[in-house]
Amino acid sequence: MELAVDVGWGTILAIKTIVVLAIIPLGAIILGYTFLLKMMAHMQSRLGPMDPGGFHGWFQLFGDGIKFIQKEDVMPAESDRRIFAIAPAVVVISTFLVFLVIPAGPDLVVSNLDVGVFYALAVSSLAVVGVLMAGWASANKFALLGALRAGAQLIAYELPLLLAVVGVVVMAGTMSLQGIVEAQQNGAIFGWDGIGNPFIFGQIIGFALFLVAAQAELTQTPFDMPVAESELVAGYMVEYTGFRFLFFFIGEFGTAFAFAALAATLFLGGWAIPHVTDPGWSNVLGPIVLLTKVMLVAFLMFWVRFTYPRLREDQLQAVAWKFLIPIGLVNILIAGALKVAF
Amino acid sequence: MPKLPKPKAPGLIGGLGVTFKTMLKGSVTVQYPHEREDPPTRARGVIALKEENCTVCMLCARQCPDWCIYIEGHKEKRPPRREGGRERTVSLLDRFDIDYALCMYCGICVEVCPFDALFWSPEYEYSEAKIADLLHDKEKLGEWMETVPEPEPLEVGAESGKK
Amino acid sequence: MADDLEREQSGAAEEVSVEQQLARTDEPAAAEQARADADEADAPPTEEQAEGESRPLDDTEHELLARLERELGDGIVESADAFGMLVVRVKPDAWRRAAEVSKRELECDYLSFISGIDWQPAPREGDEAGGDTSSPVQPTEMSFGVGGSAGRMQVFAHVESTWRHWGVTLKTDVDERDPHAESWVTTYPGADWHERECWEMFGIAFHGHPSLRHLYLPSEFEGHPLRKDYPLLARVVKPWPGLVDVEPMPGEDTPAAQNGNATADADKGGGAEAAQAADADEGESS
Amino acid sequence: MSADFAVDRQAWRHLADAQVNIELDTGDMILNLGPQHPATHGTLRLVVRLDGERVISADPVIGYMHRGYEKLTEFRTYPQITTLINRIDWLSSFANEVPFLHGAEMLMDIEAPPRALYIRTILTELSRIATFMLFLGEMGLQVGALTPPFYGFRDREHVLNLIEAATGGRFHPNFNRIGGLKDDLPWGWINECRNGMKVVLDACDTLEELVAENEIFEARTRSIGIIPREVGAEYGVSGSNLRASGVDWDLRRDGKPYLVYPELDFKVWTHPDGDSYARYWVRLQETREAARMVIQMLDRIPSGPIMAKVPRIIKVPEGEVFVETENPLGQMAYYVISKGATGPFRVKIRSASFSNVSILPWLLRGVYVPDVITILGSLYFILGDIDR
Repeated sequence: MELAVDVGWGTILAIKTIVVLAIIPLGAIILGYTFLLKMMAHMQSRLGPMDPGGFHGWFQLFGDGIKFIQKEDVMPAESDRRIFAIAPAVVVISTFLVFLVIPAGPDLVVSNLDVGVFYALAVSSLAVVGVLMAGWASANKFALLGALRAGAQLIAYELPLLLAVVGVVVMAGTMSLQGIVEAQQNGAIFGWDGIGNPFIFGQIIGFALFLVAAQAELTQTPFDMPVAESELVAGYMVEYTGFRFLFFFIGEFGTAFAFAALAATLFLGGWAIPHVTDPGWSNVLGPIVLLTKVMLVAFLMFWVRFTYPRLREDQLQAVAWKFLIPIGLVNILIAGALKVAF
Repeated sequence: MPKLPKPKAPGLIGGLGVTFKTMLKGSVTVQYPHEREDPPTRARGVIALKEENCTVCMLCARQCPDWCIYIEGHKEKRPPRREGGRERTVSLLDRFDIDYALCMYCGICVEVCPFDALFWSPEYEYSEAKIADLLHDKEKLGEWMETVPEPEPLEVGAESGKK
Repeated sequence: MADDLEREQSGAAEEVSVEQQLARTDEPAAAEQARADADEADAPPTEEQAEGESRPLDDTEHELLARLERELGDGIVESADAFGMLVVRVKPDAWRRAAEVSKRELECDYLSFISGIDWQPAPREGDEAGGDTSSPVQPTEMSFGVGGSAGRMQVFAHVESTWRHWGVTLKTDVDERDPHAESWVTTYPGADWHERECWEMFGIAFHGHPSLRHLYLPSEFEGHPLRKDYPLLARVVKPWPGLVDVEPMPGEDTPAAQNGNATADADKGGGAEAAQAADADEGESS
Repeated sequence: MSADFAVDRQAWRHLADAQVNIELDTGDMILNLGPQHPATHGTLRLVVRLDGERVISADPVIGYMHRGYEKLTEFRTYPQITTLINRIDWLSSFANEVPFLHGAEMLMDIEAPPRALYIRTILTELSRIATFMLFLGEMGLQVGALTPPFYGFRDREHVLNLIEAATGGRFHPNFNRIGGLKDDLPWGWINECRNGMKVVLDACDTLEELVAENEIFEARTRSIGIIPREVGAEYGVSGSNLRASGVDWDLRRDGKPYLVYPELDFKVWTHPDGDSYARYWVRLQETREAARMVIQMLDRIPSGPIMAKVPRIIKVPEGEVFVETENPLGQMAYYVISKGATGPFRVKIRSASFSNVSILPWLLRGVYVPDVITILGSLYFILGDIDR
């Protein structure tokens, strides 16, 4: 990628890390504000925040962030101090790492790994470790119960997530995310290549499976047993206050942003617009297109979150093992058959 | 068992439909400091005292279940109404406090007052920083008198009998 | 204890005079009703027929009574009707059997409640301590309700049938010195909490109850609050705002009718009477 | 859910005492749900012994809200007591006063005029609708759905505004007097009430679609917390909880006639299963039935006086009376013993939630922790009702 000015390798890396570090809290705030505050409010025939920041309360989450930062972060007496302190960092790091591979434009990707998808899913399961550390270290019965539930759930839903993605990889023929985006851009549906071949058509089951599994990874309703406020008050986050709780909040919505971006890239064609191929334009339009697709996917996820009650622990596991995984396998079978036929 | 519902999408999709429809419909929030929802005329917001009617008969203080009305009065001589008549002794209020921290707005005092000195007013914005300020004295209760609305007409078929 | 008794006697005497005084001065509507009370209060209801509400039993009550008598025989001491509901008093030793009978014979599968009654009138401490006469004046001699009672304390329960749609109230006596009754937990498991509450509030122990422990009150609470001799402390702590301390006019010592201390010793009823007095005062002077 | 755990008597006896003095068994964990806990409607404390996620024994500790009503009634006159007892079940406060005043009127053999009886019944049914609207939304929250409570509260506002317009108070109307009502309805209240009822009926359809027909809700509530008929009756469970177990018993139709219920035709809804879903379903149908009853009454309300001839100082003649009514939470009854004074000698207040909750130790054995919350939600008790 030639830049107008000749810039050393180090500076490019610095710019990339700063961009990724900025995206996570910004993405969390955008998702949190539009969906958790405004959309949920209107779905419940309320208005949501109106006063902070004047127009429709846009400053609400920034204000929350500042509030959390200046709050005293308390450590319970019998808690295991070091693990208690590191746990939120582990949860948030897994979100940062996922963004390294998500492309926002032909050149706008931190590192275009050939095994991008494999890497993204491997890294996203790091959060389980962070959650277990948080639950164990807070020395609180509710937190322990929440953490154990979270551990069981996240592991149970890794598998359907992988199976959903395998279908896409089979159709795209490559594991690198750029490759998948190109495959969708210049693919054709039975010859007609008006809008390329976004894998959502071929892989509608895969898309649904991915969304359900992502919902469970994020511990959102109907799978939010670990953070069930009516029983365990706040699950593994119960003892966290101040800055550390802010980490968990950013982690939660950052991961939601990451999974939405992953789903957009894998199923809706990522940053690509069907017939715009020259790199200049794509680099500019890419992020905007990706953002709209992310908002679309996030809308679906949060819409489900605000409507459904929550499944009980054993029903949750039953859905994963007995229902999602067989469907995932069948989906790969169909993807393979389609691949061979066309 | 329950009646067969008309064929509809399975519950899960139906639920999504409900939330989506509500999202499009407007919200019902009244943004309090800017917009204000005025209570019905009969709302029991605060008790107003008409001092001239009060004859310090202590009935309200005695009937109040929460013991939150404190009254002190004294007696005075008044010139007789018709000349040559006996001098009148009239009892006047020195102190008439209602402690709204204790009051449970049951309305027994307003009802039991034989001289209609106490009225209900729908006013509700008198919250205080200190709980001690909730003890409204005679003047404050007098101020509430203007906010007392006219009793509204009764429903058709109601016998507008005793008051 | 002694001074309570004699204060009661004097209190009673003085009460009656107030009653008469009340009967005379009330305006017509309340007067004949007060006079009716006065007569009734004067003639203490005899043991069997508390006149006024011993209505004849209607057919369902006869049916219930017949079944009970067939089973309990002499266990039943007395039965009466209270506004369409049968009240049966059984001997203390037949109390558990009464439960089994009502569950089997009367098909009353639904337990409404079990509680206690303390018939002793509460000592009136209102007169001298701070003059709080806001609480209603109860007659001071001990009288028993429907179905009578052998002593001061009683346990009463109400059971109903969910498909026959009838119910019966069962009462039994509890002697004051060692208050106890048999527990119903074996026939009605729901009685567990009711009996714990009754034990806590009245001090009536229930033999056969799995775990008689405090239900509402903290475990280190002593005393039985619902007994009549247990004072209501909230009313002792705060002076009564209704207490009138309007000093009489300087240099004029008007008789008790002046609304100052006349109201102090009259009862709640007196409050309205004070209003009339005030009217009268107002009327005749204006 | 067969309880394959034997309830060990030892645990039962120690558990409820405030100082839990048994040493911690290795296997079990004692969890304190409450007294401050989002799922318990107020200050109920549930001492739960867990083995992993399953409950071995649960023992409710109550009394945090005990105000000693039965002691207070001995020191108050009848008008003061009416303002007191509508704070027992504060959600349907008007319905609390009805049995007490009906009892006092029977003792004084005063008959409230027909218009007053009609308005009393309308306000009782309105308070029933208000209580059930809250429950229909709240039950969604117990199983995790965030949106239904807002629908429940939003549509309940219409009913509370109606009550406030007529009586002056949203929660504590204080509108009931011995012998009738304090005042008549304001102008235009009747058709205001009619479109209020339309709103209630649509709200019931929305909530049914959003919650009752939701497969996840059914998965979480079907066959959870089953109360068989006999056990329910033995424990004194009443109202919708018992009707959800198939007992066709409604005091408005079967008990002694009170207010204008004999003149109304309404259906008593029952459900054979007796599980949490059945309790939700029965209350949903009863809300609709109550709205239809109010519409019936609005068409037939007679004109006339609002208050019977009652002396200024109310002295209830000597006697005993037991009056029970069908309150939204169940059977509410007062056993009033009067000795001819301006206040009663003793009042036994039989409140519905007290017995409804006393079945919890039996019901919660061998149940998962999340189901404990569902069962607590479906029993629908009010703490003031339990603790009096």
